[in-house]
Amino acid sequence: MIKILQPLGAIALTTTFAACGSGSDCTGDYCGTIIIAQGADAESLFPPTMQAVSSTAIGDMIYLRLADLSDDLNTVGDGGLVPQLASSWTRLDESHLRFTLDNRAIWQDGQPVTAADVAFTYSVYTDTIVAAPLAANLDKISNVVAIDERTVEFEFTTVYPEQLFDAAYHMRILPAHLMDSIETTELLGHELTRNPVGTGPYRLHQWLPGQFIELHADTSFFLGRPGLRRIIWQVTPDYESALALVVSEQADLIDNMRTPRHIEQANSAAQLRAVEFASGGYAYLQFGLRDAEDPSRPHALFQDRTLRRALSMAVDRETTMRAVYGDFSTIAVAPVSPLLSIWGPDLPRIDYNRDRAVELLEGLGWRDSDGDGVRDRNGMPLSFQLAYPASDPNRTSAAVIIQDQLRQVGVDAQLAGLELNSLLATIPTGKFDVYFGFYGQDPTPSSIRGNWGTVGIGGGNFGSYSNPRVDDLMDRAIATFDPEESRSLWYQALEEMVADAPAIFLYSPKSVLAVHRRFENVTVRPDQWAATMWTWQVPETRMIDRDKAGS
Amino acid sequence: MGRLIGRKLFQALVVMLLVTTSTFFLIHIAPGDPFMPDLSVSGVSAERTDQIRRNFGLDRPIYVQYGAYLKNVASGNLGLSFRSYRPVSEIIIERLPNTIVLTSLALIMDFAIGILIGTWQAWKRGSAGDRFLTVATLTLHSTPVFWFGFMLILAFSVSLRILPGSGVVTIGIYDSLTPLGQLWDRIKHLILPVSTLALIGAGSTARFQRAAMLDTLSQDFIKSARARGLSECTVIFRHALRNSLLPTITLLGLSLPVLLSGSVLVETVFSWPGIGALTVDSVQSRDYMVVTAIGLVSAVMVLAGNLVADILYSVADPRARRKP
Amino acid sequence: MGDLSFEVNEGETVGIVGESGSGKSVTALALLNLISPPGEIRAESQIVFFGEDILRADTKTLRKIRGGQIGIIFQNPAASFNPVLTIGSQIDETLRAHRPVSRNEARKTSIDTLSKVGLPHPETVYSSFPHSLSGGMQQRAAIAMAIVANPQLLIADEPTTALDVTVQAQIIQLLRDLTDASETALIIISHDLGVINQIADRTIVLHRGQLVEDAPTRQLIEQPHHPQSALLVQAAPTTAPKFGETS
Amino acid sequence: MRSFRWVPVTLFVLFVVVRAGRIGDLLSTGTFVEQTLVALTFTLLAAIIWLTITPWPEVLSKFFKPFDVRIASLVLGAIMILAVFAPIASGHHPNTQLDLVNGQLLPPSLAHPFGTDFVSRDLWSRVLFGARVSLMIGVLAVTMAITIGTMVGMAAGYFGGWVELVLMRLVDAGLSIPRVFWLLVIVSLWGTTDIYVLILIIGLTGWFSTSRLVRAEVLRIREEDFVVAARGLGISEAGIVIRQILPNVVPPIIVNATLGIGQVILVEAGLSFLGFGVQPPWPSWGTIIQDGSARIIAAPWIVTVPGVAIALTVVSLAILGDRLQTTLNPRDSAQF
Repeated sequence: MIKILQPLGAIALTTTFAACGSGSDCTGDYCGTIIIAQGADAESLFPPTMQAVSSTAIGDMIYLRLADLSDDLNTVGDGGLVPQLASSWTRLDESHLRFTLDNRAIWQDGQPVTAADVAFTYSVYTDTIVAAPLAANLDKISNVVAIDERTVEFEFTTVYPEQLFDAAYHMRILPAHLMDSIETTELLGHELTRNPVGTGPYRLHQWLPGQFIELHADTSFFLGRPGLRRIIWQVTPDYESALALVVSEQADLIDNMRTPRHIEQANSAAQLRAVEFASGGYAYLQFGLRDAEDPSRPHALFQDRTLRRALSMAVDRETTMRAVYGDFSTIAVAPVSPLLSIWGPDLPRIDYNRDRAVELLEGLGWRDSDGDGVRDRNGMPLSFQLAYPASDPNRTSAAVIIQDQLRQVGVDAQLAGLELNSLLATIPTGKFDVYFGFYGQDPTPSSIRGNWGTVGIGGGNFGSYSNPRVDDLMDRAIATFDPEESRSLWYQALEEMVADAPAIFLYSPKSVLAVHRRFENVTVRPDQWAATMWTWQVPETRMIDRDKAGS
Repeated sequence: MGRLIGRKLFQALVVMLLVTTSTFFLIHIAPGDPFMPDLSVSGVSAERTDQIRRNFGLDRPIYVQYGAYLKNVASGNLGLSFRSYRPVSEIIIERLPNTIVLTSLALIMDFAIGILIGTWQAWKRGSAGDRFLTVATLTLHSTPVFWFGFMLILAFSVSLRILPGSGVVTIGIYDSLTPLGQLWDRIKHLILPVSTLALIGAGSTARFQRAAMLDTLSQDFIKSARARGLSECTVIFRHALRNSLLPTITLLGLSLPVLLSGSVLVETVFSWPGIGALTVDSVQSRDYMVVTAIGLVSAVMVLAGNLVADILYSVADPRARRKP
Repeated sequence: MGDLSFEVNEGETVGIVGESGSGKSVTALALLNLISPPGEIRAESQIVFFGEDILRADTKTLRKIRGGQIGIIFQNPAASFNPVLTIGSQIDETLRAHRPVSRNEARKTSIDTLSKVGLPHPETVYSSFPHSLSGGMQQRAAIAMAIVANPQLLIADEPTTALDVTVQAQIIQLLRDLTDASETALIIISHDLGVINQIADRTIVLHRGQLVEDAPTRQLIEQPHHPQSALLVQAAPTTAPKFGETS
Repeated sequence: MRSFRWVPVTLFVLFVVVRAGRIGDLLSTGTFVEQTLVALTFTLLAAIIWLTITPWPEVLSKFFKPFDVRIASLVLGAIMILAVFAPIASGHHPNTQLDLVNGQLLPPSLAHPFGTDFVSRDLWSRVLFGARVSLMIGVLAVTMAITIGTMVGMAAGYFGGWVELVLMRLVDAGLSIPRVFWLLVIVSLWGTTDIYVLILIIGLTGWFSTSRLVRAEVLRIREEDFVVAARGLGISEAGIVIRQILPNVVPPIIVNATLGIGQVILVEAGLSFLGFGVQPPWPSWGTIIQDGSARIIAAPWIVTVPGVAIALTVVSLAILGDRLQTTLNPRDSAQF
């Protein structure tokens, strides 16, 4: 018996030590490894179709824009942005901008970044088959021309103050030399969408779907050496397990902490600190104005403006918000987050008023004639599906609460909790009744146009809301150079839009992320918290196992 | 034996054809057009939509599509995913090893534990231990597998913090471990999901084995073996156990679909990136090309398992070898 | 089952006869302490074998006696063998359980024994599975297994009932030859006095679990004392040749 | 001794008298199926009362003799009664959000025996109403599965030939794909949230093994002497099926059904857990586990309680099924 046990003991010992020791240790200040715990996998790493924060944060590490926002988030004029792929830009006239590419910028396969790449990127973003959600923001660009190897010229159809922002910010530049020859329909599923070749500070090292995405730093990145050696997004089944990973130090960062309970849990772990930043988004219940089965027909219920208004009045945002977020949010009365310049307490709104909601419903002929608690009209019950991401505990809670509030006025909202990735696959096709969305806004009001204007249909305007007067007001607001006039036009547009109730606008939660204390130089940009993560660092003295691990 | 396998293979083929057919038509007769990615709202022109429909062969009559589908499947082409536009076979192959590792380890543990407990119970029939185990195995057999997984996570990952409750490897340090360390890391991640599946399964296996063993122990050749003065050990293990395993081998084939059903839930609970979790994902995002393929793959796995069980049976029982 | 008391001497062949349900088989099993629950043997009972009380023997002694000193042949030849093991391996294990022999020696002895019980091609039989043999061959193999360890006592529980008439005679002849050639005592159990008559020196008649008569076979057949014995004598086929007289 | 049996009856009658008004409510509201369930349970209660006031037939007292069978019946009876009287016993409506700001995720206390969930609903009430939903789905789906399975099995066993071949290969196909897979596909395709469709689908995917069992029984019974004799007497095949074979397959079917209810409860829980079963806000044991799974660290009791309820119910059903097997079919009692 003893003879058998000895080799076993040896194996056990080796295994134990093997688990602690590691092959080659990393030393120096650029070793840091950050593990980000996240409830969903990236859907694709193809920049034009990336939507979820899970994808864009990763995509922005790999792909660069021509220029990026600076910390003050100014989008107006030609001076607010900081160079990325473009080292400088000059204005030729009111409708022409010329960019000069940084001659140090190269693709991760060694090829130089050229003006042709930029022109190609524009053609992909505006291709209707690609159906890029941001395409609406590019509709005032009429042409992109490569002048020479390193110079590219943008031509605009109208004169407006955010030309530079639109030209430089929305598109992540794609490698024309690799993608040019690929049929557009195949591009969406191409190998390059999973093994991207970019220009950014990080390159994809490994992506195991459903498990993790690991990025490694490009030490020769032309804008400076990235501070972290590895960035790993770990996919967890739900928020709770993501939080558990961070609390138990198996992961380093979790974003989206919005409820007092989460923050309390994070604070209970000594190694974590919470970083609070302004919210760049708002939650809303979007009505699908097209039929969920056949999008060529209008929606049987929600084509009715008064019904939408009635439902808006039936939802008690204040209570919902307090129940879910405690003090960590503000009411969003219109599709405007506190980050935008036009945000203010006097934004147009539909107030909570249950009695008035009931009155409106009665007036429309919705009565509970069969005594089952649900209003009906001509034999059709006032019933619809409410799709929400089941992986988000906050929206789940809110959905259940709102369902109950609607039930109290005789409206039957059937909850459909979907996994985030499948939600992203179905919602953009317009196949839904009501969608519980959360939109992280660009820091400019013009993004409202892409989500609620007619130009956004097929892109970011999932519900197909369309009102020519609102479109016109928004266009004028974007075109004017006078800030006061712009603001007033926006208010007029919003007033009209909110009265139409294309959605029930709910609230803007504050954003908090918890991050391990060993990271230094932690800066967070509200529009995209991960935008400056490549400059974070772990000093050698504070490194833990996973910083040292590996090559 | 060759004929037996041939006949079983033929039966398996028929069953697979039926499975493919039923999933294909089930999905095609469903309301809406589940196979069609919806392009009409994306501002795509009607001609373009038609062209894409043609590319996917969706404009032809359903029986033509069915024929084409069968031909593709037979040649190993499972189509493109409508969600990621990648080849379905690629997506499945990426996930399959995880499920195979999980389920086969669970199967082995399930039967090892089940047979051990069942045999012991039959041997000590009527003892306090037997009575306790009868209740225990029945309880396991009646416990929802995903709930049991949660209880294990609560106990070992949340409270005791000794075993990981999700994933396949420790992300961040796995790559830098020695090969042995990597193995240990993988084992640590396997313990909870495998135990969940295996213990729930072992509940029924033990019950079955106990009955089979009692049945065997009441047979004459056991009396004969005792009358020949063989030791109790020889009687139980050489004579009774071996014979009682025959019906349990049949159970092996039958328990595979149950195990795969369980793995759908267990993979979801432990975020184990296998076929089961993929099923839930694909069904949720209505990626029916992937769903159909998973149906086919599970059927192949189950039928292969049945074939293995049949072969094992004929190895274990000399009487079965002669039968056509 | 009532009270029962009898003895068997070395080298003697004793027949136990009785109608169905009279307790013959139970007696056979009781002799090896193989009664399975819920049946039990009354506490004050004694079964003494060469001075050892089988009912009170410890497991080790009991195991030594079973198969080593007392061999048993069952009614249904198939029941003696485990269907999934070869004949040879089962005979080997019986021998090896009682004699310190090597694997090869065991094999040799087993094949010898198989040929001793009159099986043609003993090597083939050795490596066959039970189901591939005919009933008669199975019973011969079962006898081989029972005698392989040279027991002093052989119990044959209805060894011929499940067999064809022609095979029955051969098996009885085999048992006779075997007991004649050695000092082995034999208890043969049957419902058929004709069978007993062919082989037993002495016969015990059981009726409803009671011993009703114990007499030399000749005497029993010619002058049965108990009415039950008389009934059995009448029922026995008179045409059967009486081997005891002709040999 | 017999006088003691009056105690529960008296208590029950008193209970009915006191709560008469609310029971009236209970019977008038609710869906058709809920009313059916209530009616069924009342019948069962009446049967139990009748059995307590009359001397127990020997068969029954023998049936209930083993200790575990008594416990199982007691547990199951208690769960059924609580389910039927959930509106009275619960104290809260299962979907009422009691205090959204201060009442979320409260641990078990006197006011809330099982605590509250993430939108401050009383978990005790939800588990009771969940019992209704889970049991109802179990009973109805199994009834359906058993009916289809018996018909298919009888047809296969009776007609033989190609009918049998086709039906049995179909059954093979059904059994060779994990049931959860079928359920997920069908539920998602028809995008249903309706509980009756759910019952229908669970029933439609649950008959395969029953039909196998019934076919085997039919084949066995067909060869039995009394059937051969009946055939010899010139009784028509249809007559043989109805009068000779059908009554003989009933006992294994009853056993199958008892065990099947437990399995359906497990299947429903799994499906609801994956989000494809009973839809919120209605509670089933599976949906409560799903709700709790997202808050397993903060409020582990939410996951724990319904799981225990499921296990208790299914164990009790299994014990009763085993017992039925032994009583109805002593021949096969060694199996399972």
